[in-house]
Order: sequence, then structure tokens, then C-alpha cells
Amino acid sequence: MEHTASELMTVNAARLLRDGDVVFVGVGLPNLACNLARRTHAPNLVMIYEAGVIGARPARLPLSIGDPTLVSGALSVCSMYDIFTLYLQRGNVDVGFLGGAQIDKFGNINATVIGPYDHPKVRLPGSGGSQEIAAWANRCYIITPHQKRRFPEKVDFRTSAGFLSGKTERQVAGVRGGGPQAVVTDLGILEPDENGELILTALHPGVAVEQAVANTGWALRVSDQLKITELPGEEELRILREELDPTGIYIK
Amino acid sequence: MEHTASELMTVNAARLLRDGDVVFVGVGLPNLACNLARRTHAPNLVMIYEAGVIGARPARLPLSIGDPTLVSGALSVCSMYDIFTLYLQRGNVDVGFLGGAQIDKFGNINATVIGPYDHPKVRLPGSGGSQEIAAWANRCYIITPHQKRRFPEKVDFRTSAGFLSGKTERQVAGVRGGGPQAVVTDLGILEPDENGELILTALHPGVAVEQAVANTGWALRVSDQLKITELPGEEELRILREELDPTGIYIK
Amino acid sequence: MTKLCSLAEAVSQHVHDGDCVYAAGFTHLIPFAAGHEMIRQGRKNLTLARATPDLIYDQMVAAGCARKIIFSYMGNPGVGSLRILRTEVEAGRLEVDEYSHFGMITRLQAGASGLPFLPMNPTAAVDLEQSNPNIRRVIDPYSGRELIAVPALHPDVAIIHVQRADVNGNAQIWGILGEQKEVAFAARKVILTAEEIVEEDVIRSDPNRTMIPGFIVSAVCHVPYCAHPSYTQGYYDRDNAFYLEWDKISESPDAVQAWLQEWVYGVRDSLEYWDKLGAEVHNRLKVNPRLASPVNYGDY
Amino acid sequence: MTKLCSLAEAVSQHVHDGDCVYAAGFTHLIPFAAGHEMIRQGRKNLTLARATPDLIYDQMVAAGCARKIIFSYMGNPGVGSLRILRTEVEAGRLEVDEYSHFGMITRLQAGASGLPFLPMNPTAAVDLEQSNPNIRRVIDPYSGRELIAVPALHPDVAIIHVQRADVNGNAQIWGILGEQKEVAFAARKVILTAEEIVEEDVIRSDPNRTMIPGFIVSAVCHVPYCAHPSYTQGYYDRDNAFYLEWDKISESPDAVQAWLQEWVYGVRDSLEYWDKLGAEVHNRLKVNPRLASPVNYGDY
Repeated sequence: MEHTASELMTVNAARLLRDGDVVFVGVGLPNLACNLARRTHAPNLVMIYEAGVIGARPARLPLSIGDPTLVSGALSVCSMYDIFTLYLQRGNVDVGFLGGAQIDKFGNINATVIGPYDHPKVRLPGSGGSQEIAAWANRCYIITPHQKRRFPEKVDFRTSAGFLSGKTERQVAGVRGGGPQAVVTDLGILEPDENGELILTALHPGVAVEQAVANTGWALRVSDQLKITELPGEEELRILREELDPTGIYIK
Repeated sequence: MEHTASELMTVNAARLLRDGDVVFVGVGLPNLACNLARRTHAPNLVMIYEAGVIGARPARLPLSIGDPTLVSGALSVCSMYDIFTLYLQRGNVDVGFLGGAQIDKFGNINATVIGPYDHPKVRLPGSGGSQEIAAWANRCYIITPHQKRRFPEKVDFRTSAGFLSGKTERQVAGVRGGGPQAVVTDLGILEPDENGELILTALHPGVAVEQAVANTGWALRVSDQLKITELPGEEELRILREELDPTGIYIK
Repeated sequence: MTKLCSLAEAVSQHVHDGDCVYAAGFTHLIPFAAGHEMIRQGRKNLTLARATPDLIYDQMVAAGCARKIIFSYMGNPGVGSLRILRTEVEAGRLEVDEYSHFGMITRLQAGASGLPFLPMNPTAAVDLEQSNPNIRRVIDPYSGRELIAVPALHPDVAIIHVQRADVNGNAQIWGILGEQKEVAFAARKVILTAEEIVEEDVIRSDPNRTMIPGFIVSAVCHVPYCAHPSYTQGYYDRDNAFYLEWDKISESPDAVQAWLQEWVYGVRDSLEYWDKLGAEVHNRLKVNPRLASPVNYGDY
Repeated sequence: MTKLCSLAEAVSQHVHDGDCVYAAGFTHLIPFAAGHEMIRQGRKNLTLARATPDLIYDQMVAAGCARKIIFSYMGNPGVGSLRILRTEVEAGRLEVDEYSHFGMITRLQAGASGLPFLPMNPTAAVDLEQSNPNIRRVIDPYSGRELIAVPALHPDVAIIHVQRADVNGNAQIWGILGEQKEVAFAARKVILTAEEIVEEDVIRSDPNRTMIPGFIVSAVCHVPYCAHPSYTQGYYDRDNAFYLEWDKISESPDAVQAWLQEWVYGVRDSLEYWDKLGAEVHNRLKVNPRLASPVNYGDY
């Protein structure tokens, strides 16, 4: 079956989720990925939104993470202070999804500024919840198109921490979460090696290593156990297209 | 009209409350005094209980400060952390009532131990909410029978701060509340002088200065503007006896 | 003791040029009508604080109300940039005081609690801390480790929209709570806008639902549909179409000024604004009922 | 994924000798049935933590379950002393870790938040601080002033009684909230006791009422009347007569042991205990309904 780049990324991200995971969900593709996982292999996934919603069961695809459809029929709603303390800082969140304008070799993310902070060339939205999600969720995943400008060797501004300059630096910093576990792109999947450097560990069917290397801003290393991902299945695509995003806002 | 010592203290304490005051209420006589004030000159009194109840309208006299009658029909219920932070520490409480086994010359209160802390002769209940009420309520009132053992020159243990060793010491400590404003006893009323020392400022009708002095553990000074309190009025006593404590649990 | 007045009176009496204003609400209950009223009354040099400035502050900045912004996520949620804010910040015309969401909310929690600061665990991402002298370190007196500290925020005025309140300002909220309670207690003054003004007995029937006690409230305004294009849970839907439309409008400064002329300066108040939206929008945002299960407090 | 089991199973599996136990509830919702079950199962050397130890810990100490108490008000509320606790402390047989209410609750809030400590403003009453090395100072990094600090409390087991929960442990509470939520999140394990087990749909109909999410709960026990002589708002009244009676019983160690024999060791579980209380008590504690006003979440 034909599929779009967004469908490919969403399906591969969904497969990284485990049944019973408590997931801090963002809008867009992460939201689609979580809902897809819940309808397939992870029926007990608990979706948490930074707006203070726990166990949402959205009846429609929300544009924002504060949509009323997330509230009606949810398990619990609490204040934002509670979400960030009782849930995230306390260690009750298994998975966080992150995004940003730049992701570097060690999975550090920039969502704040291109250029200097005081005189930005481009002012981006800023951290929102991501500084703490990146630090404290047990596992973090990143979904992003694979483009050289999005993957610089070093980000202009560290909005949220990956492995800093290497895994030991994160360990020394003493943050509780495990850091980024995978970056899902439209070409394949990057994962941290033992030093926290993102290396190519999987390619989607039909993609060449050279494509991934050419679209990465650092000298991308390739795992000696490089895998090929499974194509999105018919049922996965049906759920995405018919149930989750029938008007194709995100998956087109 | 005849009245008991408890009725006398309750009526005099009620008269210290102002309309619109937000009062942190304790059980027993403070509770009676607040409800009496609300039914007479202070209809807009807001009663707060450390259990997390705001604007209670108890339909019956509660034995404890966590009684269900305080909740049904209240304006708001919140957590204990909220009551102590948003209400008390933030400065939203006008009046606090305090009690204890010992009250000293500077209004410091002991509700913790008689004798040394590690090997107490008598183990009392401890602070509960009083350490913070004494520090942060704008005004504090104490209702207590006038007995020498209750009024030592210096308490064995400072559970909550009055004026410490004098008003400047409290000011230097930087606590936000004004400290004890009056001690209502069955003989009269003590109030702090400019140095924070409790002096006799009023006697109940028929009581002699000597009685108050003899029942105080320090050399009690007498205000040169000593007043005589007004006797409890008929309406005040009727409300206490018929509406608030019909079985006479507290006012006997 | 009623505090009931019009929103125009409340803004006129309680919001002054140069104030720090916090119009509360995370996606939900954003008091757009109050933002528009501040624009109509020509407030200047405001410090605008909100975790998510959202369209309300994009519009107020476009109208020239602000000199500084305190925030933690400057985006049009699910859509993209807040173009006006972004342009003003890139041009250096708007002062910035920036945090993560947790940092922002912690500032409010400290302010609401009467504490000078509150700690947060470190995140290992230090660039923002190094750019903002308000973010400091504090030593944990037990482990000796460094934690992050942010200072209390005390807005001069909080504007809080709620589902229902009584005339004294006792207010109930359900759905997303965001930072409503924390802002109300942190601020020096509270202006309350409510979808419905109800009898005190309605409030007293469900005290656990009451987030804000009347005695910290300065003014109570009856403002139905106050939140549009944001929403009020159970009352009307979020106008996602307008959030997408604003992304187009705000591409052009002229289009923005024309929009302000038509929808803010050109209407008297939020009722006229709602009326002007018309039946099609009203219908699109209508919500069918879905009631909470009954709760029994008992008659004690 | 049901976590439903009997209270005996939950205590047997999750409460171990030497644990720090926090049976939550400020006057309201005190899980007496769980205290009695711990007595029946002969738990020893427990550290018992509660702001107000109340009769539940007086009884557990009388039964020899505890070696240490963490508390902030050791009284029989509105009545007088907790005689057994007082005697044990005066005799030096029970270790003491004492705070003000605010200090105790702040320890829980820190624990629930994943922070090592939280600050409080100074009160100028320093005697308790000088007696308890757990109470320390922390420097406000803005003013340089000293604040008071207390360390996070992480009980091994929290026992939380609630009005209603589903089989996964999603739980709703109304009435006095005390420190229920903070204890649940601070603890390593949570045992939930509920007046009613309801369908998940009942919980989902009113998400703002849910205090505890199922995924932090280890066991869910259906225990009607669990709280007697404490109470459950809307379900039954507080048994003030028993609180007064305990003041008499606890004057004599023999009377206390006889009471434990009859009302704890002599009954199998809380249902038998409630039955044994008899019709007169049941009638006295019965409550007429008083319902909350309806709330509409909207069908989005």
C-alpha cells in the first residue's frame, strides 16, 4: 500500500510504544502515533497532556493539546502544577515526545532561537513543556523529517537536553530520565550509541544509507546491525486514514 | 442575666471580630465565638478551618474541626496544603484563634511539652496548625481560663511565637502577622503593650484587679486606661444557649 | 457586598498603564473579551504574562498595549507561530522574560503560596538559565545538591474566566484548570469574568468545585462567550477555524489592523462581538450536554 | 488489569514489618478497617505517619504494631489526649518525629512532587526546629533570607479511603481532602479502599473529581464503612460518641485490650465489625442526601 512520509513516521513511532506506557503526548504526529498504538498493540496506553489531562480518550483529532475533547471522558484532570510535579517530576511518565527546529548529534534540541538569544535571527516558540519532559520522562522519542538543517552537529541553543556532549555528561548531571531513545524520520531511525551519539540503526524500505548521511549535518555513523523497518500495515493505515485523521490534516 | 465563665469568654471574644474578617477557626469556644459574631454584628465573617474548609455554615455544633457539617453548604473545600499556603502563608487570613497549656508574658504559647522535649513530664498534643497561625494571621486571639499555671513568666517550649522576648524581636524575625492582640479570660482581657508584654486592659464586671494579678504567673501590669467589659447581652446568651450549644457541651 | 460590574468598569477601575497583567487559562477559558476591552480602553506599557501568550496577547501587542512579555511557549497551539509577537521580539521592540512551562507555573505557585521562590529539579538544559538572571540555583540542605529556583510572580491584575460564579466572586471551574487558581492567589487583584452568575446556593452545593473564594476577588463581570475563540468547557467549543485564520491574518500588519478595527474597536462589547460572529459560527461552536455523575454531600 | 482484592490480601501483600505506613485522611475518610487488619495480621515495628494520629494509631500502638510515630497533632480532636500514644511517648517507648501541620503536609507535598525538600516561611517559633534535625534552613537565592526546609516524606505504603473508585484504582473524593492526593503520590505503594466500586464510565463522567489515577495504585479493596468511627462524606456520619467513649476506654490498659479483643481480633473483617455495631449505631450515623448541582462537560 502507498503511504505518505507522515504516515511512515507515525506508524514507526507508534511501534515504539509499549502496552501500559504512560505517555506525555504532544499534538500532531505524536498524538496520532499514541492513538494508533492504543488501537493496535497497546490498548492500555495512558495518554497525558501538559494541560493537565490524564487518560484522555479524544473522540476527534484535537488541533491543540488543550482541546475540550481531551477532557470529556478523560480519567482525571488536574492543574498544570500538578501535571509537572506529581506526574512528570515525580517520575510517573514513561514516555515523552519531543520536537524542535534543530536536533543535534547527541539528541539535544533547540526550540528557542536561531542565532543569539538576545538578538535572534529567528525567534521560535520556546520550551513549553519540553525542557522537563526531556529531563524526566523515562524514554523520549523525536519525530521529524530528515533534513540537514534540522540535524546540525550542535544546536544554537539547548532548549532541552539530550545527552549533552556525551552520555556520561547526562549521567553526571543527575537527571532522572533516560534521554532520547530514538529519532524517527522519514528515512529511518536514529538511536543513541553507548556514548549517546545518534547513529543510524534502521532504514525504511527502499531508502539508501547515503540518503540518510547526506541529509544529516554531522558525520552520521551507521550501526553494524542496521535494520530495515517493516512497511506500514494495511490495518495501521486504515486506522490512521479512516479513524484518526479522516480529513488528512497531519498525514498528508 | 446569669452567665457561665465560658459564656463570658465567648461573648467577649466574639466582640473582637469585625464584619468581613476571614477567621481561621478552632473547635470549642473559638467556634462558638465566630458563630455568635456571624449571627450578630459580623454577618459577613468568613470561617476557615485547617481541614481545608472555607466559608463553612455548620448546621450543628461540630465536635472536631473536620466534621462533615462544616463541608455541606460551605463555599469551598481545598487540600490542607492549599489552606496553609494559599490562605494562611499568603496572608489571606485576618484572624487566628490560639490555645495551649501555657501562655507567657509575651504571648508565646506552649502546646507541646511540660518538661524537657526529649523526656517530657507531660506530652501535649503539639502544634497542629498553631505555629503558622500565630506567625501569619494578621491578628491572633487567645481564649483561656485565668489560672496561674496557665500563665507562667516563660513557657517551657515555644510551640508558637507571640512577641518572643519583646515586640522588636518579633519584628526582626520578619513574620508577617501582627501577633496576639488579646487574651480573653474569665477575669478580663490582656493586651500587648508597646513592647509586646501582656498587660491587663479590661476586667469583667465584678472582678477585682487583685484577682487577675494573683492568677497570673508574672508581675501583671495594669493599663492606666483599664476598662470594664459590658456584660453578655440577653440576645448573645440566647443565641449561644438556644442556637449554638443547646446541649451545653462548651458553655456549661 | 456584590462585586458585580461591567467588564468595561472593571478594566477601567483595576487595570492601569504599566501594570503586569495575567489573563489566565491554558487553551481553555482565555478571557479574550477582557483583552479586547483593554485594547479599546487604550492601555499602554503593560507587562503581559501568560504561559502561552496565544492570540490574545498577539492581538494586544498588535494594538500597542505592551512593553514586555513573560511566557513559556510563544506559539499558536497546533498551528505555528504567533507572528506579531515573533516579529516584535526579533526586532527587539518587546522585552522578554522567558521560562519553561514548569518554570512559569512554579513562579505562580510560589506567588500564590506567599513564598519568595520555589525549587525545581535540574534538567541539564542550562542555556535558558544562563540567558535569564531570574533563574537561579538553591542548595538542597539535605543532599547539598543544587536545584533550580524561580522567583514568585505577583501580577498586578489577574483576569480569570470561569463557568459560574456568585455575585461575591466565589467561582467554580471544570475542564482544564491550567494555572487559574495559582494566578488568582498570586495576583494583587482579581477580575473575574463568568459565563453565568448563579445563586450562592449553587456554589455551596458543591464546595469541592470552588477554585476561587470571593474574598480575593475585586470585580465580578457577567461575560457570556468571553473566551471566544478559546472555549468554555460545556458551554461552547474552541473555534479552531479562527486559530487557523489568524495565522493568515497576522501575515499582514494591515490585515491585523483592519481586523482590530472591525472586531475590537468596531464593537461595543463582547455581546456585540458574539452577535457579529453570526448564526453559522454559533451553530458550529454549539455543544451537546454530557453531564457529570451525581455526587452526594449528605445533609449533616 | 483489575487490582481488586480483599483488604486482608492487600495488607498481607503490601504492608511489611518495619514499613513506614501512612493511613491518610484528616478527620475524614480515616481507613480504620485497614488499621484493624494490620493489627489482626500482627504487623510489628511500623513507623506510623499521620498529621493527626487519631484513634487509629492509638489503637495500633496499643496493639504493639509501631516503633515510631511521625505526626503534627497528637490529640483526640475536640476531646483531649490520645492517652496511649501520650503514655508511650512519655515513657520513651515510642520514637517521635514531629512537625507542625504545615511542616508535615509540606513533607508530603515535596515527596509527591519528586523534590528533595520544600521551603516554608519562618514562624519565629524555633523550639521544634531545634529539637528535630530534620527541620533545616535554606537560603532564598533572591533576598538572601533564611527560610525553613523540611525533607520529602516517602511512606512505603499509603492507605487511602475514597468514596468511589473503579477496579483499576482511578478514585474520586469529595468533602475534606486533607492530604490524600499528596500521600498517594509521595508513597511507594498505594492501597485504595473504597465505599463503592463503580464502572470506569462513572469516573470518566467527571474527570475533575478524580484525585488518584489508577496507575499509581497497587491494590483496590471494596470496604464499605471502612472509616468508622471516622466518616465518609455523603455516606455516613462521624461517630462522635465513639470518639468520646474512647477517651474513657483508653484510661485503662485492660479496657483497651478488651476492646481490641472484642472489636478487632474478635471479628473477621470490617463487614462483621459494622454488623456488630448494630442497628442503633447504623441509624444514628445515617445521612440524608444533599446533592451537588449538575455540571455539564459537553459532548465534544
